[in-house]
Amino acid sequence: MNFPRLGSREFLKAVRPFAGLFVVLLLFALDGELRSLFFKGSNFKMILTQTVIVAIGAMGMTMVIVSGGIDLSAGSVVALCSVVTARLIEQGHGLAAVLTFTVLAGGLAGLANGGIITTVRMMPFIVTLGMMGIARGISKWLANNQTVNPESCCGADLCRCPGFSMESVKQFMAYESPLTFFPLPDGVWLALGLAVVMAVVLRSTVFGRYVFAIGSNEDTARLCGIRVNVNKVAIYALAGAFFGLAGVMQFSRLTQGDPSVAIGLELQIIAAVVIGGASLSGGAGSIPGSVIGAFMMACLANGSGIKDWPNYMQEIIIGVVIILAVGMDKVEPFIQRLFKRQSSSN
Amino acid sequence: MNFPRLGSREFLKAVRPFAGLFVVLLLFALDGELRSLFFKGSNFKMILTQTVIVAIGAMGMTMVIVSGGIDLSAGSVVALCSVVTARLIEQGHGLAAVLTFTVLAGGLAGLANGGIITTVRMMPFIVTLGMMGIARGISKWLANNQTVNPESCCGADLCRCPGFSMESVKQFMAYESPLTFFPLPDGVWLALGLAVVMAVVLRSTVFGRYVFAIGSNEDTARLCGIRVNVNKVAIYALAGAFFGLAGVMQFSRLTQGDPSVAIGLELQIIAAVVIGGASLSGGAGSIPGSVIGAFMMACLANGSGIKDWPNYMQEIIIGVVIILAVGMDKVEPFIQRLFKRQSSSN
Amino acid sequence: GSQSGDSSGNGLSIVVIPKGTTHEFWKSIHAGAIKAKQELEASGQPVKIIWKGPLKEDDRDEQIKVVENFIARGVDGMVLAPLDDKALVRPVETADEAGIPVVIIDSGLQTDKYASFVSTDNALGGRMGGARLGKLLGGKGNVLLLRYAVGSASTTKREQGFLDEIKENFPGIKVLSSDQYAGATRDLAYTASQNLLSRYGNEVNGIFCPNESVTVSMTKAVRDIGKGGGMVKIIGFDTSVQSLRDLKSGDVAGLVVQNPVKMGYLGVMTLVEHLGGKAVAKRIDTGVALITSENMTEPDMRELLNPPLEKYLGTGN
Amino acid sequence: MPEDSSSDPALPRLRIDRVAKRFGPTIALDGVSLEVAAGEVHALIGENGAGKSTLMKVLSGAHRPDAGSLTLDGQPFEPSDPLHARKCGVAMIYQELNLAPDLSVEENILLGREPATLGWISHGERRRLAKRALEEIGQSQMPLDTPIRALTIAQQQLVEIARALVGEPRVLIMDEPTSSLTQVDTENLFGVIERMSQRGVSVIYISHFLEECQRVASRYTILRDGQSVGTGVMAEASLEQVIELMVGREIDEIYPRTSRSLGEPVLELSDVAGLVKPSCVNLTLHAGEIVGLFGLVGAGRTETLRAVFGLDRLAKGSVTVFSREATHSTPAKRLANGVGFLSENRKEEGLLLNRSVADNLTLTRLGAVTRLGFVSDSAQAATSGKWMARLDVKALSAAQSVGELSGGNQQKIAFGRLLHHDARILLLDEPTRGIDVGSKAQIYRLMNELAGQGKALVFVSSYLPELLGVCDRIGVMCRGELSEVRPVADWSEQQIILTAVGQAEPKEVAA
Ligand SMILES: Nc1ncnc2c1ncn2[C@@H]1O[C@H](COP(=O)(O)OP(=O)(O)OP(=O)(O)O)[C@@H](O)[C@H]1O
Ligand SMILES: Nc1ncnc2c1ncn2[C@@H]1O[C@H](COP(=O)(O)OP(=O)(O)OP(=O)(O)O)[C@@H](O)[C@H]1O
Ligand SMILES: [Mg+2]
Ligand SMILES: [Mg+2]
Repeated sequence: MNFPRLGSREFLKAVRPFAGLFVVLLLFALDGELRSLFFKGSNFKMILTQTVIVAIGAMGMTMVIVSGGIDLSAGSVVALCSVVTARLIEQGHGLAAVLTFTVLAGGLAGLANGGIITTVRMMPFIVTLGMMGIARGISKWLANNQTVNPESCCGADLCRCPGFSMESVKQFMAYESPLTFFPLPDGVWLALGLAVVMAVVLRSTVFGRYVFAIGSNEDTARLCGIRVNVNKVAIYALAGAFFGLAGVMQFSRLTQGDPSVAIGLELQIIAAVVIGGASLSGGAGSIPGSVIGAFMMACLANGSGIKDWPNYMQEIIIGVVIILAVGMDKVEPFIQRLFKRQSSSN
Repeated sequence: MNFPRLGSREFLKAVRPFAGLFVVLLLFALDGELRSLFFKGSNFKMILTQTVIVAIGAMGMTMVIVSGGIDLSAGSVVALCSVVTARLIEQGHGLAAVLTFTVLAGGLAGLANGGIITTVRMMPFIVTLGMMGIARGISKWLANNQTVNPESCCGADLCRCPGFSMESVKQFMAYESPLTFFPLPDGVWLALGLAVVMAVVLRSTVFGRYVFAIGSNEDTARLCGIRVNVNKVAIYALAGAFFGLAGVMQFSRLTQGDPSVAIGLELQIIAAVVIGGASLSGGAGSIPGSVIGAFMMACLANGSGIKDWPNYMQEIIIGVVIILAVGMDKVEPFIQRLFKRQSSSN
Repeated sequence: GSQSGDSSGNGLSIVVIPKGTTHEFWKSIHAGAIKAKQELEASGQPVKIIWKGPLKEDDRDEQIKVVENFIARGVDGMVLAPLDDKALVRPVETADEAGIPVVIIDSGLQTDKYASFVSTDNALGGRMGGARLGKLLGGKGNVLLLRYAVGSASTTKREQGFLDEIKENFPGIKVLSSDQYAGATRDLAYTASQNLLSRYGNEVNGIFCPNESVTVSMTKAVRDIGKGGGMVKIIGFDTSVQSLRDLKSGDVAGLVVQNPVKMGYLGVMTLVEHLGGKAVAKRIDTGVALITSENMTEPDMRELLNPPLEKYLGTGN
Repeated sequence: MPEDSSSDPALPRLRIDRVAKRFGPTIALDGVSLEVAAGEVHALIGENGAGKSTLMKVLSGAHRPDAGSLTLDGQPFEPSDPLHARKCGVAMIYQELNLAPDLSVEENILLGREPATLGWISHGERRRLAKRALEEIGQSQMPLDTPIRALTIAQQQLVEIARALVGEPRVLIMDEPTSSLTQVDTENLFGVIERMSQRGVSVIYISHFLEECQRVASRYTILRDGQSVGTGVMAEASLEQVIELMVGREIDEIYPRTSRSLGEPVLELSDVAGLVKPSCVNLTLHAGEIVGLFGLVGAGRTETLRAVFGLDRLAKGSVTVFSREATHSTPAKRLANGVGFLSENRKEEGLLLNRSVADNLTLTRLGAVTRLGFVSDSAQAATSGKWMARLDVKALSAAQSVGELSGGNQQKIAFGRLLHHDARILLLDEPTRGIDVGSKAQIYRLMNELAGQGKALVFVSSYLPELLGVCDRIGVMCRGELSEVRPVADWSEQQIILTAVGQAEPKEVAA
């Protein structure tokens, strides 16, 4: 791989999310109260754990957005899959089966999205807006309008406890020792591993290049022999699978299947992806950027939560930061000129 | 004005939202139980009243979407303005002042959206996503994190009751005689009047055509000498003003200013606009369509509520209808061919 | 947990985490917590009260984040009204592991890793409401139950208590609908009430509402269809400015009220006692009462209805 | 010499003085000076990327110059935006189509200058103005209410021209207005230009068709690398001189032709018909030959190629590729079989404008730059570098976005993709559209070379001289039907045009 030159446009684009994160951390470090409370290993462990769901969702969403689409059903699918996980555990499936089937369920929702988008040729915004309601409805139906608590059936009098995989799933997001940085919960490692894999897939496989091509210009992609429909269906299905995995994590976090969880999560995920440098018109974006975007948002929420600010301050600040983080783009020309002057004076 | 020919593509496009509504009503009429309960004047009056907020919001959103943008802050701005109304009434302003200032407050939020979008050249999705948090935060701050009940200061012991415009504002959404169709609440008349005005504005004024031109091809609009930025700012500000008015209606409906109301309303509004025939890529859409879209969604919610279907059924059905209503587009070519064959055989 | 930086100088720092912040009920809890703080300070025990609800109300995940963030920050203790009786188990257990004791208020939690549980007996409250409605209807007629929100332990207990009471003691009363949920906000509750009434408006005689937002919205919807003023008997739960007005005007036949000020007060007091090393009771009941238009002028009811919020929270902003 | 009453005849209508403009590292204009008199038709000539469009965009207010000054009728002219420029009487037809696809023809023609009172559009007046503008260019039959997206590119181009005529401009800039027009419409346009010039309107005419420039222009200016390198009276200049100034070297032969031998038939179309167009196409293409397709706008050439390539559905007929029947297919399968397609619409369909040159060049055959299952950036850059050098592409690096290149260079990238794919059958739809003479010669040479290697080419063009110069055989399409495909020698120019307008057929039937 060739790395973009220092100060070049590509370099600044790649570095932007990191710069945003850096600015946020710097501001926190300047605040005396936050410095001691925020910059603690145990706190970072919490932030990382809080990032996992959004980050895993953002990996799927990055693909969708890079391909020029959008998936508004992400939050509902996460909720649906948290319920599916709960039901599967209740029925006594093992960890592998629970993971597989939940991810499949998410993938199925994505498959439906992609199928409708490509065969009926409809705007993704609308199809996934519809799916948002459908998945939410199904999750409520599956959960019987309640939260699903698989543990509860695991009384002492039952010989074969049906919820035997509960503990393993709970483990994903469990803090073993809350006051230290290590050990990190399994979910964090899983998310990191997936991020690396997906970054390589999107950057350096033929499929990844096709995703970019489709997002950049669908007609051109078709003309260049890319099977746009097949690829799109794959993209939405894969994204759905990621939302499914995020659903498992959501279950693990709440230790229950909650059909009303993750409302508005899709917007958080989209914000993370866009802060990470993706363009909603398609053709641009990156996995590391999106993950950093998710992490930055979690830092902000954590920081302003710790700092005793009232809720409304927190909402205002996060709103402002979303705008700033993306608007930074426009400051780039100046930075670029700065770099150029330096390098030319050398 | 020239009217589209019967069976032409324009005709089918204009008629589509009505057809959707017709199908929904037909289905309801087929159900024996619903027939008697749903098709009652008093019930329609209720549906109309429930439509008002979404419909007024949809008028603003239609402009934004036709111009190729989107406004995710609609729900938050509605909540903000419901709080502003409450505070203004509390301070003893008259009806005219309450209306003016609330609408201005909404317009200001829109102005901020439009200003950032045009001067920093950012995607509307992101700017308004940020504004969504900001407006929500400000409304909570204004409301001191509570609901604001202006009447409460209007005790018998107070000589000059500060909440004297409360009753007039409440009147907008009040049923005077709950069991008949007429008289309709003032809010319904206001919404209908505004719809007519806005339909004409969008159809037959220079501003209205510029909205379409900008949404259809922004570069072209700029090269043709349309001041794209000025127009865009105007569009978002005007849309904000509509959300402000919707906020007054929201207050009137709850008779309180509630900073946590209208979460997710923006998606309902967008759905109504899109069902009404607008394209999210800009350049297409109409006010009558959007209003019918809003009415159709309210009918659906009301119908499934009456039928005592569980909530999840309702969510699934609305999701499916959103997809179907927009997907109907794809069936059009067939209908069109049908029309053509008939006319050629004549 | 007491090694944290900011608790050294100004005594204990205690965070009080409600389910949300916009309902007036939580304002009273806040007032109770401040009342406790003032009394403790007067007795030479400085306390810092941090009041922090989840950003998005009724979102379990958000409340978990709030709890976690305060574990990371390292407060001395927490008073928590859990949004869910299971989802908040792990955060509370994590707090316990980190040495931060938690007192649960308002709604139960399925663990024993807390210091104490201070709340109303919600099932009893529901039963009281059911009994009152049953008596008002003379043991026959049709009633509606509009549930609050999925998974909220306290309201679910009230709803169950109400249904149990009707089933056991008023066999002549028919429950027309008991599976609709109002949702978390007044607006949602209002729409749900309207839609429910357009179906059952003609046959319903009594309605039970399990919390404040449902009570206010349902009463408004009943008035809309012209059945206010006691034509339909409404029994609500909790108080607010609006529901008291409705009680006075006769639109509402009775309100089951808790004592939120006491709940907030005892929550903080119990926590401080626990932190001081004293043994505290695992379960503390703060009592419920039924208010009707007849007894609402009685002095102790008055105290319940109009808690001196301004005294503790200051006026206005 | 027509006199314009409003201005002093001693003053030039428009004066461009040492204008400079750079885009980041690219110097597009490097001190260009130019004078145009009232009523003069001035040809602006230059290679791709010479800066012609940029200069005109500076004039029309779409770009701000970094240095230099403009003078209009003696007054300093600093257009702040296109609206300002239009108000000052400078109208422009842009090289890339600029229309609002959802608005009607009428609305597009008057976009930005709607007749209105107090913001209310006067529909009748608008219709009148639009009709008049269309009549002026001989297109009174154009439907006024049809949305632009339903028109062909040529019709769209005509709408753009009509738009520029609204409002009596003083200076009219035409940036390659004929790149997708047929001869008939081009002739019409020349009539318009003449009338405008007689009325005292100054016209700046940009085209890569030098004969056109010779026909309409009285004076010319040549741009090279952002500098004006020559100016003079058109009638006194020879084509060779102009080309040499433009390219900076001599071009020995525009249409090279080496002898080549005809091979096996590789592509056979029999009775091919699409859903709308074409209606009947029969063609046999052999290895090592170039078959040209000529026709008027809407004749169905583009549709024929699209259908053969699998982009559009076939209604009937059969397609045989390399002796294997493969009528219904997809672009993916066609590409796999070695069939490549170059779209006439590079902006909308041909290129990934915001992706790099490297991505665009290698997209159809990423396998060649894949190492161990991963796309290798260095292999991609190396391969692209090779093709860029071969095609003489003017770009900063293989990593530059294609959208930042000039039109001609973009076209070369689109062509280069077929070369990288190593397609054996090349379907080329207007491959030289918007390309300068030097590059055209290069592309002709390349086509000749490809045919020499035994590849088969279908060459669709509306520019007859290049078809006659390059092709072995030529077929003419008219209303969806393809005429007999005959060797070039058997056609006369006259015959081809008659066939294209549908007048040759009765004679043939009679004979
Ligand atoms: N918006 C832009 N951003 C960056 N570079 C640009 C931009 N517009 C033009 N250029 C560059 O400026 C140079 C001149 O381009 P211009 O479009 O003026 O050429 P041209 O003479 O019109 O060529 P053609 O005949 O191909 O249309 C080219 O190198 C081009 O890449
Ligand atoms: N399926 C399609 N989708 C989009 N555009 C199309 C499609 N088919 C044809 N076109 C466009 O319509 C225009 C007219 O094409 P057509 O085949 O009728 O004419 P043509 O003979 O190719 O004429 P010319 O090439 O001279 O414009 C072409 O510019 C083509 O790009
Ligand atoms: Mg050009
Ligand atoms: Mg063509």
